[in-house]
Amino acid sequence: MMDLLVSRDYYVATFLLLGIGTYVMIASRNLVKKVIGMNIFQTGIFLFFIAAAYVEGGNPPVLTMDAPHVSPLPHVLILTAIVVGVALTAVALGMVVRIYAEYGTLDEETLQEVRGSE
Amino acid sequence: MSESSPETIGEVRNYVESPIIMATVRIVSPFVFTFGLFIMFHGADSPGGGFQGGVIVATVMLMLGIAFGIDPLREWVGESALVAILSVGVAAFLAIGVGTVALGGGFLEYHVIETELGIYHATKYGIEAVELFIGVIVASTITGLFFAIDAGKNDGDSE
Amino acid sequence: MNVELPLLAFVLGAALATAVLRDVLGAIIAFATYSLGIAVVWVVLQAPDVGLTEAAVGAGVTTVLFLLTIAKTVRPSGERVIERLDWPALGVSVLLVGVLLTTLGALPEIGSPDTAVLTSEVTTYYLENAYSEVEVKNAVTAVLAAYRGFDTLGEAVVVYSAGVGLLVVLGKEVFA
Amino acid sequence: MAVSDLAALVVALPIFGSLVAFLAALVRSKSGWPVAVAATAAQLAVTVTLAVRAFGEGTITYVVGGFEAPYGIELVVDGLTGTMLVLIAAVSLGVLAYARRAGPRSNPFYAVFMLLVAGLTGMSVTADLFNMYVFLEITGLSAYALVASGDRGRSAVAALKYLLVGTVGASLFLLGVGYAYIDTGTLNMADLAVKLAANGYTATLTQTAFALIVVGLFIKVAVFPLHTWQPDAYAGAPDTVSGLISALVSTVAAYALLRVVFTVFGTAFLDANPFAHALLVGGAIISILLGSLLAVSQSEVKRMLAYSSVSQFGLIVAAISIGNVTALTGAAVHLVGHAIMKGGLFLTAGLVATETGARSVDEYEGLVKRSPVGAGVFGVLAVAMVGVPPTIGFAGKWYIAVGAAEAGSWTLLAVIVGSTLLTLAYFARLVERMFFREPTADLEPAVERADGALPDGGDLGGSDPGSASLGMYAAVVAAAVLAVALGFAVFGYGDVLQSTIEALLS
Repeated sequence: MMDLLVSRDYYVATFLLLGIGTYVMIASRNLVKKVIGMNIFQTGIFLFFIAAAYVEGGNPPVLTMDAPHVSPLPHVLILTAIVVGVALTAVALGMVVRIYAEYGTLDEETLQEVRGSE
Repeated sequence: MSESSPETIGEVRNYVESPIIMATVRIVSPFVFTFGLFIMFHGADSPGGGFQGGVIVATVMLMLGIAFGIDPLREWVGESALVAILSVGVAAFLAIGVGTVALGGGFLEYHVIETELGIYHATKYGIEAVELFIGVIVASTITGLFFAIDAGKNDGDSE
Repeated sequence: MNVELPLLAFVLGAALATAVLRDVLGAIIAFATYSLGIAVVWVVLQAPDVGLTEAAVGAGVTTVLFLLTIAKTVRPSGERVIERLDWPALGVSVLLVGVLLTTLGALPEIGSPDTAVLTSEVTTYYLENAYSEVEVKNAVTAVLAAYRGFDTLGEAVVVYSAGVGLLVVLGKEVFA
Repeated sequence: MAVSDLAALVVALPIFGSLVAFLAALVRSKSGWPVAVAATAAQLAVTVTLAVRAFGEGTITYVVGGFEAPYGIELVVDGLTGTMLVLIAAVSLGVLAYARRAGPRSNPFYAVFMLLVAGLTGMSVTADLFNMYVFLEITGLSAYALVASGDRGRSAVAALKYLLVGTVGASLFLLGVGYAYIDTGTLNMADLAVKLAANGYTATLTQTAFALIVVGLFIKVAVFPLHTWQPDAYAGAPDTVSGLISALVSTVAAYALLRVVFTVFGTAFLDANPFAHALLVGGAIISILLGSLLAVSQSEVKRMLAYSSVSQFGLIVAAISIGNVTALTGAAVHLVGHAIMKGGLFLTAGLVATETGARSVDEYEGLVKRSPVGAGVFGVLAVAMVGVPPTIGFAGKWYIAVGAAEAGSWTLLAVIVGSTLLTLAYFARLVERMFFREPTADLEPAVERADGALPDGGDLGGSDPGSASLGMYAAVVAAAVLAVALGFAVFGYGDVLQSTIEALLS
């Protein structure tokens, strides 16, 4: 059991990060914190891919370095995914700024009360 | 078209003028800018690339914004210029793809540039061009994101 | 690899801090710390390209965007430092982690050279042909700009759509 | 240039249109509309060319960059893809006709509009799982921004919720792709199918990949109980945007589900894993029943239409779970039919609100007197949605029901037939009010610029409030005509689609 956890520690960390991200997204009443939670959730998945590319004693996939190389493909995928993540964060924060301009609060429960009287 | 004015009504000013920060930024930014360009072009043979380089270039803009205030910086850059730079960056990337089709190859098939136009190492140049365009797209977008979020929501009075 | 367990503990601790800190500025700082930790993880896992990006984006751009946002809005001042525990949310996340952990045994050991990812023809093809076919020595760049150039076009469009999308959200025509 | 190059150019074209619309703001404000129309018209021509070719000469496969299949990104255009491509371009053109007057009008709005077209098109043509994720996110980002283009705070709140939930969906999809990748080392769909089969269908990694991808796409399709973002987003968006995204976004996500389930995993996987089959059947039945029940209980027309979509996509998932030629033909027909009917209904709801200010079910009383065209079109589309022959709504349900009978899925058959009655329940309520009651409430037309239909600071472009343009009428009437006319064309379509579906199932 312990062996399983240690030999796959990055995967365990992935799952825990997904759990923490989910928790922050659901439990936080503040909208900015929800967006932070979304970021943690996504980085959890990045870890999953990058860990899968790793080989013990390997070098980065630069061909001037000695073999063995880690797999380049997951790195490429995650570079794209990181970009997607920052794009989503920017748009989400734009929405947060607008919600604040409209309602004067970023607290989920206060927001519901304000909107209830709309 | 919107017009930005430094005295936007009801906006909180966070900017505090500091000679030390201004001097530091003045000295540091050319170096960081060069480093950004270096990273942008250096992706072919070692870690780095357009995206990372573009972010670093955008950081220069951010430092300037912190040191000299975002509103003067925005006027210096020109908000329309960012729109133009961003669009041209994406269009140039598309143009490579469409260009290789026009030369009789497939979409983004750099190889045909070599066979059709006789430019050696066309694939490598194609990749470097793509990295440069990504850098341009990223740097202009991120600068624009800073400007837009800093300006906040338009109240419709600038139309 | 003696660094990996303490490093992971550090990263998870920073992530937990964003969850429990009630102060939003505190949570943002914890998140920036978390991003730096993750960037180190990428370097440890021999992914310097990703590490460089994470450091520039996660700890840099994202953090600044968060800070700009709270400067534009409010920073809720609470009497409490720590968030109250939300039991239903905890239940959902524990369930998610629990379900995912059941797949752990089926996942290959990390770093083992005979996983499907490392032995697949796709990985070996890239490593063997990147230089001869596309003339760049960094295989990541080769895959990014050549073999999966269409993804990268999509990535550029994602950045562009963030820019235009934000303008639509804020009701502007240019970045002002 | 070969015709096959169009498979890549069909994605590039709307991106280019988006750039031009964005740049045009520098020359003249609010000049995006004509650019978007020109780009979408060109897109329609290209997609029709591709579809004709795919139906006539068979599937087009294309690898971007001139590489070979599992190393480069492969694009595939078969009959089903062709159908989706034409549908996306045609619906976008119709919505643009409506948007001329209804707005929003800013250039970035049209730039994002075209990006949505590009994202949906990319999701349809790609044959690579990670590439599908990229286009899924382009689609998502543009849809979130479009929902937030409404002027009121409600739009922004709905959009943020949509963004958070949608991102979780896309991320679960990505995690599923990760499991499939760790299992096989490849991302190409056809290559994955071969390697997953070789690993055996009951491997834990394969099962996890399936579950995560399906649940991720369920969120995007808005299958109950993962639909929570959808009613808020559809009701909170400007009318133009509700029409566009209700017609296309979930539709293409459902197409992606169909594509991944059959191209990557295949019927043999579903046969070997009762849990996978149960996931699809369960999602379908719960969506059909609870979506309808929630639709009946809504007081706002746009929310009612939104819950109706939850129920209708339940039917599509049901067809996927049945997985025979007849049912999948039904899925394709119903995807097209639902897009036209539901997009038309949302646009009609917007038209009615512009003319009369009516937005709630009660305010629709006696609508036929105040907005005869609105009431008439709404009536026709509602009848089509219920599934009265000879409309396309009937054809889709008929194929799916026959497919269920062929497969001996009697429970599903009962639910599908029952869904017709449930659909009748929520539409009859409205139709009865529109045609057989006297108007009670006095409403001012479009008084409060409801739902940000005019987010450009109240500039109405010289027209008086409360008037709908010719383009708005044309768009909704065209939807009603198509909903009936396609009902006649559908059986011929079913025949030409057969070879595609058989190839998909083999």
